[in-house]
Amino acid sequence: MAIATDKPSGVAHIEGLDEATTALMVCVVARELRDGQVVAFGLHADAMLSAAMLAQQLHAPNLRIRHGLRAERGMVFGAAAWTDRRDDDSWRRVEYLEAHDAILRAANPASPMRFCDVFFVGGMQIDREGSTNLIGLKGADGRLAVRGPGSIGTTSIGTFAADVILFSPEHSPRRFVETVDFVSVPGWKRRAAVGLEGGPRLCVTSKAVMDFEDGRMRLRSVHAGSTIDEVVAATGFPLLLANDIPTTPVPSDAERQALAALAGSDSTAGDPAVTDPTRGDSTATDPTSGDFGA
Amino acid sequence: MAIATDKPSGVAHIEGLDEATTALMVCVVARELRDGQVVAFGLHADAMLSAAMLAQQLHAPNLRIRHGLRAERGMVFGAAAWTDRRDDDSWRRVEYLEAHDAILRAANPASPMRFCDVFFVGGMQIDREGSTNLIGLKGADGRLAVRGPGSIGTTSIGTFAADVILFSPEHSPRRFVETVDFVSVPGWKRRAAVGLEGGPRLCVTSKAVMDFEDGRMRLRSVHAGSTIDEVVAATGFPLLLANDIPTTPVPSDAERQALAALAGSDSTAGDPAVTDPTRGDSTATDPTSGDFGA
Amino acid sequence: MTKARQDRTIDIAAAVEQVADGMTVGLSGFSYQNPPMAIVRQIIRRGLRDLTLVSGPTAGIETDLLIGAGCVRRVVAAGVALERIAGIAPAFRYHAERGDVEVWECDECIWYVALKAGAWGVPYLLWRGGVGTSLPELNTELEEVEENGGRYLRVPAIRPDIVFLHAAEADPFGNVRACRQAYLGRSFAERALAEACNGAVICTVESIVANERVVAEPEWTLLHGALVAQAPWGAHPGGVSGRYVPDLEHIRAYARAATELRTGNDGPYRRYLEAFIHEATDHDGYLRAVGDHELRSLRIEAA
Amino acid sequence: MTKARQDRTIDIAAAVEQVADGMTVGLSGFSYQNPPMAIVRQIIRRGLRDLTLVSGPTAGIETDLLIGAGCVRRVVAAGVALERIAGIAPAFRYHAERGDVEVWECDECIWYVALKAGAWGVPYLLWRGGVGTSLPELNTELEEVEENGGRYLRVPAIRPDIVFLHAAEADPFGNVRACRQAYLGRSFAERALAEACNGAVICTVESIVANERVVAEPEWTLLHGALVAQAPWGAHPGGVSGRYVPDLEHIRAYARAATELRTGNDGPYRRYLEAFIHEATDHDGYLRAVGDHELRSLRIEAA
Repeated sequence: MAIATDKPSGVAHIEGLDEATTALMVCVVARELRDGQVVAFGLHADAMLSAAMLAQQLHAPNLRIRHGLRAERGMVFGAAAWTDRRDDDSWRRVEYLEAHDAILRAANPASPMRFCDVFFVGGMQIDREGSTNLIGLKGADGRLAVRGPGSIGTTSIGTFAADVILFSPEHSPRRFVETVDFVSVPGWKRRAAVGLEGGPRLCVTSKAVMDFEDGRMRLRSVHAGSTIDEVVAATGFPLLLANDIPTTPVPSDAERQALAALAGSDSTAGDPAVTDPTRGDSTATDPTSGDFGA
Repeated sequence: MAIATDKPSGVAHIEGLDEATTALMVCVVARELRDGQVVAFGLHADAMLSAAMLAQQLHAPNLRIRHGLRAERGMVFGAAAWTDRRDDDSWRRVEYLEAHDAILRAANPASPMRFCDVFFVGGMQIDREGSTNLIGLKGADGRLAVRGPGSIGTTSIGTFAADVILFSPEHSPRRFVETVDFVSVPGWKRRAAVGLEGGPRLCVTSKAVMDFEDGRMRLRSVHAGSTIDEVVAATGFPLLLANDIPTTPVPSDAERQALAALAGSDSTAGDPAVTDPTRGDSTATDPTSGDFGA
Repeated sequence: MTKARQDRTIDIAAAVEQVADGMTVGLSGFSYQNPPMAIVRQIIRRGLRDLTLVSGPTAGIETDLLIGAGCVRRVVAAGVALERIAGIAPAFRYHAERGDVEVWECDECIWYVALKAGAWGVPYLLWRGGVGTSLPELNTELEEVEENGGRYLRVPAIRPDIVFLHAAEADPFGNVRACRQAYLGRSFAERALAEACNGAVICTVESIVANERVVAEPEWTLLHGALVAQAPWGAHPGGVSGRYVPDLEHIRAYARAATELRTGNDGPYRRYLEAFIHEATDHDGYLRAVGDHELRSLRIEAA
Repeated sequence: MTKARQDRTIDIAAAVEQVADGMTVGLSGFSYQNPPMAIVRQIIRRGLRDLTLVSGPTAGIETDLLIGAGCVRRVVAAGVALERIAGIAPAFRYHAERGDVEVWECDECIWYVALKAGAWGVPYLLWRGGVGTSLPELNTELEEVEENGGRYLRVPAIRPDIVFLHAAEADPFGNVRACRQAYLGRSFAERALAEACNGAVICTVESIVANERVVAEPEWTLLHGALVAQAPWGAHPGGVSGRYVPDLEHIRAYARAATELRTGNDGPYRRYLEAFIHEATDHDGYLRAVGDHELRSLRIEAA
C-alpha cells in the first residue's frame, strides 16, 4: 500500500503503514479541519494529532485540540498524557488543564468551553451509513462471539460531535461491512431515527477518502498507488461513486515543510511489536484472528 | 442578656452579644462536636468556626471543617474566603481545595469525602419541630409578604446532614414560632413524611440550649443570667421541659485557655454598623422591621 | 504561520450589545467577590428589560442593582444579600415584595443541579435536597416526584443565553485565569455557568496577560473560549481576590439608598443611578466618579 | 492538644481484608497509569470471587488480571485494553467470550454519569450519549426513554462498596496528592469513584509525606478522607506519573501468557499467577520477583 512520493519526515508513525501513506492521510485530515473548531481524539491517535497541528500551522490558527497524549493550544483532559517508556510533560505546554470528566461537557456543543466540534472514531467495523463498532462481533447465533475492547469514549462524544471523521488505516471488506454487528457510534440513518444532529462527514483510509451522500458512504478520492476498482473491491458494501474521483492530492510543499517542522517537536515511536485496533490509527488486520490482542 | 463571668478573649464577635455570652455559646457547640465528624457552616459563621476549632483543640483532633471564611484542617469550598477589608489567605493553611460545587457532595454522606456530618443553620423563623425559614414571611393573605434572603446553601445540605444544629443568638417569640411560614430546611415531622434521615439535634441561643424529644423542641439548659420562665416566655410555642434543667456550664479553664490561644489566630471583626440575619451567628432583631436589610 | 490567531478581546459596550431584552443572563459573583459590575452598569445604561438573571449561586450587589434599575423580570439565585451590610438585599427585597420580580426559589445545590442539567443537555435531573420544603410550592418548575420509592425534586435545566464573568486576568485568546496569589475566584460558579451556556461567555478582567504566562501555568486557567474585555476595577464596589477588597463604604451608601425604596422614597436610589451610571457614561467615567483615592485604598498589596 | 490526630495508615493485607466476595469494587487506573496493582494481587491471593469491578473509565491490566485470576463476575468499564500491546485485553476477551464475566457495556461518559448518580444519591440520571447504539440492548440496566420529545438513556446509579486507588503520595491523615512534577494522575477518575463510594476509600501510595507539605500546597491534594497504605512500586507493571513508566516488557509477557488462554493452554497464565502472586506472598515478595534492576530502569528522574 506504499505510495510513491518523497518521504516526509516528522509524521506520526502508524503501525504497518509507510511514512508516505501516513503523511498523506495526515494531510487529508488536516485539510478538512476548519479554523476555530475544537477537535478531539483518543489516546494513541498520533496521526490525528499530527493532522490537527498541521492544520493549526497552515490554515487554522484558532483550532483547539483535545488529546490525551499531547496537546497544543489545548488541554490534557485528565489522564492520558504519557506514552510507553516516556513520561510525557506536554501538560506544561498547554493552555488549560481539566479533569477527565470534562468529557461530559461533550453534551453541550453550544458552550464556548465545548468539548469538541470534530471527533475522530475508529472501529473494528464501519458500515455504509458510518456506524462504528468497538463492542464485538456476532457469532452464527447472533450473539456476541468476539469480544471487542468496548466503546471507550466514542459513544457519547460521537453522539454530540457535529462532525465525526472516521479514520481507518485498514481498508478491507472485513472492516467495511454492510451493517455493523453492534453499534458504538450511530451513523446517519440511526442518528435520524433518534433525532441526533451531526454525524460522520468523512472516512479516511490508507487507500482512499470517502464522504457521505444522503447518509451513504461515497468514494471521493483514491490515493496514488490504489485504483477505484481496488477500493471498491476492498469495501464490503456497494460504495457510492462521486461524479469525479480524482487522485488524492499528495502533500504540498507547504504541508511537507510544516510536517518537517513538526518533527522538531516530540514525536511518538509506536511499539513495533504491537498494534492497537481500538483507535483510529490502528492497522490491526483481523479482529477475529489471534494476531492482535497479544 | 449579658452573663456574669470573666471575659474570655479570642472568641468571634457576634453582633449585639457580649463576649461572655458568645464564648458560652461557642463552648456549648464545641462540646457537641464529636471526633471524626465533618462540620460545615456558612460565610459569616465566625462563632461556629471558633466552636469547631475549639473542639479540634480539646477533644476532636480529627474534626474536619468546611468553612467559607477560614478553614483549618479542612477546605475552602470555592468562593468565600475573604472578609470585609481583609483579603483572606486561609487557603494557604488548609489541606485541600475544592470548587464551590463540591457542595453537591452533600448528597453522599457515606463517602469519606462527604461534605459534612454536622451542619449549622439559622433562620428568620425556627419552629417547634426544628424547621427553619430563610425564604420570607407570610402576610395576612397567606402569601409571601416579607421577602427573606433565600435559602442559600441550607436546604440541600440540611437535607443530607445527619446532625443539624440550629444556632440563633436571638431568642424571641418572633424567631421561635409554632410553624414557620415557609420551610427552608425541614424539621423532624416534615422529614419523616418524606423519608429523610437525620435532622435537628440541638438549638443554641443566647439564653438557652434546646434539644429534641420525639421531634419536638425541649429545653435542656438555661444560661446563667436567664431563667426557665424567661426562656419559655421568649419562645413562641410550648417548649417541652427536660426533667432536670441545669444552668449551662460556663466555660471551663481548659476551654477558656483554648479560646485564648485561638485568639492568636486571625479573628474577624464584624462590621459594627450592620447585621446579617441570614446566618447562624446573626442577632437581627426584627425581620419585619427596617433595622436590618440596610 | 500564515494566519494570525484570533484576538478575542472586545470592549464593554460591544459585549453588552450582545444582550437583548428578555434574555437569560448568567452573572459571576459570590456575594461581594468578582461581580461583573462594569457590565452590569452598561446593561443599565442600555435600559435592557425583562432579563432573567442566573446569579450567584449567592448573589449580591450585581443582582440588586440590576433589579433596582428595572432590568430584571426573574432571578435565579439561592440568596441575594449584601453580607453584613444588608442580610436581605434591599432592592431585591423591595421589588420581590411588590411582585415586580419573580424569584426562582432554590438553594445553592439546586442552582448547580439546574446548570448541570443545562450543560449535560438533559431536560431535568433528579435531586433529593428540597423535598419536604416550600421550594416546590414557591417554584412551580421544581416538581416533587416519587422514584424507586424515594422522593426527589425534578430540577429543570437552565441554560443562559449569555454569561458575563469578572476575573483577575485573561490572555487575548480567551483563557481566563485566577489571580496567582489567591485561591479565591479560582473555583466559583464560573465554570458551571460557562458549561451550561448556550451562547457567548464574556469575561471582564483586571488585566490582560500574555499567552506565554497562561501556557507556563496552565493549572491556573479557570476557563477557556471566552471573549475578553479589559475592565480594571471592573468588579467595584465588589472585590477581586488578590487584587482589591470590596468597597464597603460604597456598598453601605448604596444600601442606604436602596433601603429608602421601601419607605416610598426613591430619590436616593435614582440619584445613585444618575451619579454612578447614567452621568458616568462609561466605565472610565464610573471610575472617575468613584475617585482615584478611594480606589487606591482598596488595593491589596502583593504578598 | 489532649488527643492525637488519628493516623489513617493501614497495611495492604488489612486493606484487602475489608473486601468480601460479591462486593462492588472501584479501582483507579487509566490504562497503564496508576492501577492499584499491589491491592489487586492481594485480592487474588485471598481468592475473592464474584466481584463487580468499576474500573477505569478505561481499564487495563488491573482488570484483566483480576478477571484472569477468576475473581470477577462483572466489569463496569468503557474499555479494557493493554494499549498497543493488546487492543483487547486478553483475559477479559477470553472470559467475556466464554460468558464467565458479564460486561456492563458503557462508554466513558456513561461510566461517569452512573457514578455521578451514585454520588448525588439519585436512582438514575438522564444522558443522551448512547441513544441509537447497541448499549441499551447489551446492557439491560440502560433504558432508552423519551422525555420532553427527546430520547435519552436512563443511567442507573453505581455506588462502589469500597474503592482502591494508587497515587504518588499521601500524608498519614488521608490527604492524597498527585506527584508535584506531573500533571498526570491529578485528575483521573479517582474523585468520581471516591464521591460515589458507600464505604472506605483506600489509597496505596509510593511514599507517605508530611502533613506540612500537604498544607503548604493544598492545590495538589486530589482527595481527602482516604485510608493510606504505603506500597512503593504499587502500580507496577503500570506506571505512576512523575515516578516511573509502565513496564512494557512485563506487560507484554503477561499478555502473551493471557493470549494463550484462548488456545486452550492455561499453563502460561497459571505460571504467571504462581510466580508473581502466589509464590510472592506479599508485595515485597512481588518486588523481589520482578527484580530490583528491572524496577530501577523504569524510574523517572526528577526534571
